[in-house]
Amino acid sequence: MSDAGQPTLDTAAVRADFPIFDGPVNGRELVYLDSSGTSQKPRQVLDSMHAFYVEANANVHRGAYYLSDQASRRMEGARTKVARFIGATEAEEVIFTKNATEALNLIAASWGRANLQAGDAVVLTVIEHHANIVPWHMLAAERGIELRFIGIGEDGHLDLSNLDTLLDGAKLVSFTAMSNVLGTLTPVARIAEAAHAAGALVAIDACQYVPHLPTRLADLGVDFMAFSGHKMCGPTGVGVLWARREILEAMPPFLGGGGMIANVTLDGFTTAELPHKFEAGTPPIAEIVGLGAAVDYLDGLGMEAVRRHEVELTSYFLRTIKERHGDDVTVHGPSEPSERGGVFSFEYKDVHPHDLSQVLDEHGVNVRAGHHCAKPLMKELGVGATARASLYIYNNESDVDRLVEALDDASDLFSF
Amino acid sequence: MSDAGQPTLDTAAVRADFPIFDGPVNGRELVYLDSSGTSQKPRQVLDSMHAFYVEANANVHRGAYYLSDQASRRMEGARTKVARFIGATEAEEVIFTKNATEALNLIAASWGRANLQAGDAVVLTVIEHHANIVPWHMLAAERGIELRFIGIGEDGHLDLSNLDTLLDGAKLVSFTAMSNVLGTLTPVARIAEAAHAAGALVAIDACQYVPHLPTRLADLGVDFMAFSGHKMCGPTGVGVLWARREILEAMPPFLGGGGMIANVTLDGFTTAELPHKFEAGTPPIAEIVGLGAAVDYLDGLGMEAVRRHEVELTSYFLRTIKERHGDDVTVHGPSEPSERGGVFSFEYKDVHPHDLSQVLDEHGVNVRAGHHCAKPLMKELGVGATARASLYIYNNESDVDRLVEALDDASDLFSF
Amino acid sequence: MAGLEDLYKEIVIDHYRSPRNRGELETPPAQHAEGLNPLCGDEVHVYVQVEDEVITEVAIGGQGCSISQASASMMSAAIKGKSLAEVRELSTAVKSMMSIHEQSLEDDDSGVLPEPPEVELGDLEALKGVVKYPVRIKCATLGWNTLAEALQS
Amino acid sequence: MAGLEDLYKEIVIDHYRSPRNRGELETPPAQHAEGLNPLCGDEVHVYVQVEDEVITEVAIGGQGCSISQASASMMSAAIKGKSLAEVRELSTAVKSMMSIHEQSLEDDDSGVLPEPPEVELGDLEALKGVVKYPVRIKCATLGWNTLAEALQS
Ligand SMILES: Cc1ncc(COP(=O)(O)O)c(C=O)c1O
Ligand SMILES: Cc1ncc(COP(=O)(O)O)c(C=O)c1O
Repeated sequence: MSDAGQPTLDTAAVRADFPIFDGPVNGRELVYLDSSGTSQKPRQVLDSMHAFYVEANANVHRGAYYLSDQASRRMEGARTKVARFIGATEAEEVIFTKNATEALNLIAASWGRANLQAGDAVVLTVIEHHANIVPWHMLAAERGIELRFIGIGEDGHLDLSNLDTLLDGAKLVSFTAMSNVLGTLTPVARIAEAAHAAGALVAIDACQYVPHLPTRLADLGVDFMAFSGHKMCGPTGVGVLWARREILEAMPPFLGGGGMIANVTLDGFTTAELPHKFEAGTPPIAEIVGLGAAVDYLDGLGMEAVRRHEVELTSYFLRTIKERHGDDVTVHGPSEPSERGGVFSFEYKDVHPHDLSQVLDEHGVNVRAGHHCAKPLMKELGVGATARASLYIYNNESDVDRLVEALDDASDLFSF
Repeated sequence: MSDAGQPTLDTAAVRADFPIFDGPVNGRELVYLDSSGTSQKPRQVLDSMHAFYVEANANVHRGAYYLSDQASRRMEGARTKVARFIGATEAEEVIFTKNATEALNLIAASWGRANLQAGDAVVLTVIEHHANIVPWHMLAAERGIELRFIGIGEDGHLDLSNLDTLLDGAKLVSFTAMSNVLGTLTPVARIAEAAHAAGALVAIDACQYVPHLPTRLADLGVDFMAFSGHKMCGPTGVGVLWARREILEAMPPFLGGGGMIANVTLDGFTTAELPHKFEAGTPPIAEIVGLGAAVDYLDGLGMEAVRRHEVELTSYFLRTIKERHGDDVTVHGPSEPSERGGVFSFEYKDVHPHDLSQVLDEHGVNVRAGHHCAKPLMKELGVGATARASLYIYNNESDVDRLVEALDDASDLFSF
Repeated sequence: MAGLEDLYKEIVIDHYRSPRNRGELETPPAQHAEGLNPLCGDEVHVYVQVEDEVITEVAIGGQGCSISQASASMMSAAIKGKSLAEVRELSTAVKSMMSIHEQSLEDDDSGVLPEPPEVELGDLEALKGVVKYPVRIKCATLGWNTLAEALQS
Repeated sequence: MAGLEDLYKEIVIDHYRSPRNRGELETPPAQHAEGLNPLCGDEVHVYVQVEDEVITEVAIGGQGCSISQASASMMSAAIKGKSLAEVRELSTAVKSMMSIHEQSLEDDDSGVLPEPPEVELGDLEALKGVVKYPVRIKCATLGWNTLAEALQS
């Protein structure tokens, strides 16, 4: 299946690393097609957290004793791994949050409150996840900033025809690097360049990007990036905000408490150095350690190989579903596999997505149905909900086949 | 050791549940005396999270398929357990955060911004953890609210002599239910009653209370309560905000994103019902499940028995250290075991706490040295730092003996 | 469709394919509410006209999955011409069929369930299978919750 | 004290017990900085007087653990009378002894460490044992970092 002799993934070996595939789930062989929602976790990640709890569990940064030192080292070691994984030049630019949503809220609340006045414009897109819309609505309600939206054009791509107008006078452009509904890979570097030329900073929501493509910050050219650990083989409870040092240093803190201070008196406080300034309270220590192990795991596979695997499986998916179901099925998003990730929102006849998901579940095929936290995009697409199948490193052609076959059942039940 | 025939803990059985005590740590038998920093974790908690990841891992609340339903049930089941554990009347009043620090910030940022104007007073105490000071400093800087501090009186207790004056015109009293430095149990119900009579709401930082004493919200009579999972046998990455329904319903949301909305358009959004309104983004699902298992574990021991165990061990600690070291040692906080928890900040001759902790570590005795995120209190006590030993369910008399003996070594090295 | 017969009973599919009382009523005199399930996007609009404590007219709008739309259709057929007291009993019976009991945290888990009212459920009985699919319970009760709102409005 | 001899060498304890150059200098002409380790509360105040690129006077204040205070004391003895260039070399040598190399993320882990400058460390050599206790490295370098700040001020 690999092209030009480039190595792709040995999915059988990968699956063997994921205990959830060991046995039946609810009596059925599991076809997990909701990795955009959250990924499954390899043994290596679960083991790293278990090892942390039984060998090194203590609170970090504040203890002189062995366990506390071990805890701090494992946590800071993970920070360095994550920094390398995304091509950051400094580990201190990696801020751990509880999820990507907190990271995006941090940008809006801390950078936004310090830098945006009534009338200032922030540019988003209509394909954003609620996590990159609602924090800006909240700031808009508080501050009277103006939100502008890049629209959707041909074949599931963004419509950049009026980009210059939208950027005129904008202070920030914040957008997704890959749509969690359409799979669209957006032209990050191109938008970043235009935004910078117009004097705006650039933030990307990389929740669906970092887990699936090699990420080199230098090539993306952005100022902020947010993503979640749980979508990239890591545990729940940890996310990442990356931003350039100068920006982070100039920003006021977000949450206040232990660990983020240099000094506290009854009259006020001063903040600690990066990254601690933005990490108030006990961090998700074990989860950060787990994310470090996830990054090691993905590095072991090679992100180039991960991407190649997903492009190949995307081609297979698009081809197979069309061959079997023709015009009964509509897949949203770009038709060209190289321009998208393996996330497929699709409609099947007029079966409601919720019913579709239920019927597929009966076959062990797990797909999500709903608005995927992108209600403005649903409205844009003229639907209330879609069914969504999404691929990751452990999926193979057989998973796609099982989905495609199971659709017939929905047809029997509901088509009329 | 138990009084009046009441059952206390079988610490040998308890220790057997905690894998970290299975073998030597750094070549030494572990005497873990930093449970106020974070607690160790029993097998039952680690197993519950492992089981979640290998049997039920999926994102919650948004999937119709089996795994997602399982994930949602385990998470919501944990919410019910936590609600019962603290005596809440409704599970929906339990909001999961990333730690207690986020919970306290949520109160300040969401309730505070909506309810406090320039000149309004918030009453804190000088013994607070930074997590219950810095968020209020931040709000004070933004809003011009006035912060007032209850001082410290006799024997490590709060000085309530001028409480009425402090409460006059106050909108909120926010204070710790148990000091993480002095061990002091504060008179929560009494302060809450006075505050309510003065028209103020009441928040408690229960980080050191909920893990150690039976918690009945009805008896405490407070309006908000914050605590962390990792200090009560639960994992890192999860904390709790509890507040009365009417208050939560009237509060604006804190973080914006997926899960906390009823609807989102390009023009605005509406919020979801409780508890989701305050839980933006993918929650710390596995961690919430782990916290549920922690609550089951503590319930199994019985919180009355936990408290009795700690009072007994506190008596033993205070007696033994005095017998051996006399006036060479000063233990801060209440002298009466029933008025305090098992947290002992102490000074030993003029050995610096940092050196003390290092010497004790050489004996496998883990105590924390520093300001314990309570710099205003350090100033109040006239010290730069203290060494702190803290007890939990797995500690026994032998742990206290080991600490007390190891102090001699510090004496040999440093006294002059 | 091995396994799903309990959920997608013939009569349910029939109500989904041919929804009863589809439409709108003029408000006033009718009362109206729109129910939304934010998790899956199901929408049910309920219009009811009440005269002398009796539901004389009912119309249903909205869009969503088979269960939400069929349940609303079945409800509309069941409540038309019924007194408000009868409708309340029916609603309680349907919810208890789906094992929704307003349980409080003080109840112990093994507690005996409250006895459901003795009511003739008719077609509605077909929704019994939803209990086995807990994520769908919200779909099945959306119509009934929206009706309660419409009656309060 | 089995195990801690490497950390608490006799000469270190001596500097802790009898700190050298304890006091303050008038600013100006002296330059001054206060270093704080927020994690453990250690404080070191450094006063230096520089004439013709030579440190002619030095005084140390502050409070904290044995390592932070002894290290600052040893530093004060070592830098007095030295040229700024010599002091810079000394500082680099001390930090490299504690295996602090300004390593960038691009370096690979197995990379060869940069060669430390060839400098006579004298008493300072006694702090070598700190490497084995990584949490104490910040204590040992606090004085040197504060000195750098004082010189910049
Ligand atoms: C009294 C008290 N309040 C707040 C906190 C902060 O808790 P966390 O770091 O888990 O947010 C702690 C523990 O560090 C504490 O002991
Ligand atoms: C594109 C995108 N942005 C943001 C999020 C929010 O991530 P989290 O829920 O982990 O905060 C998600 C996933 O749910 C996503 O797919």
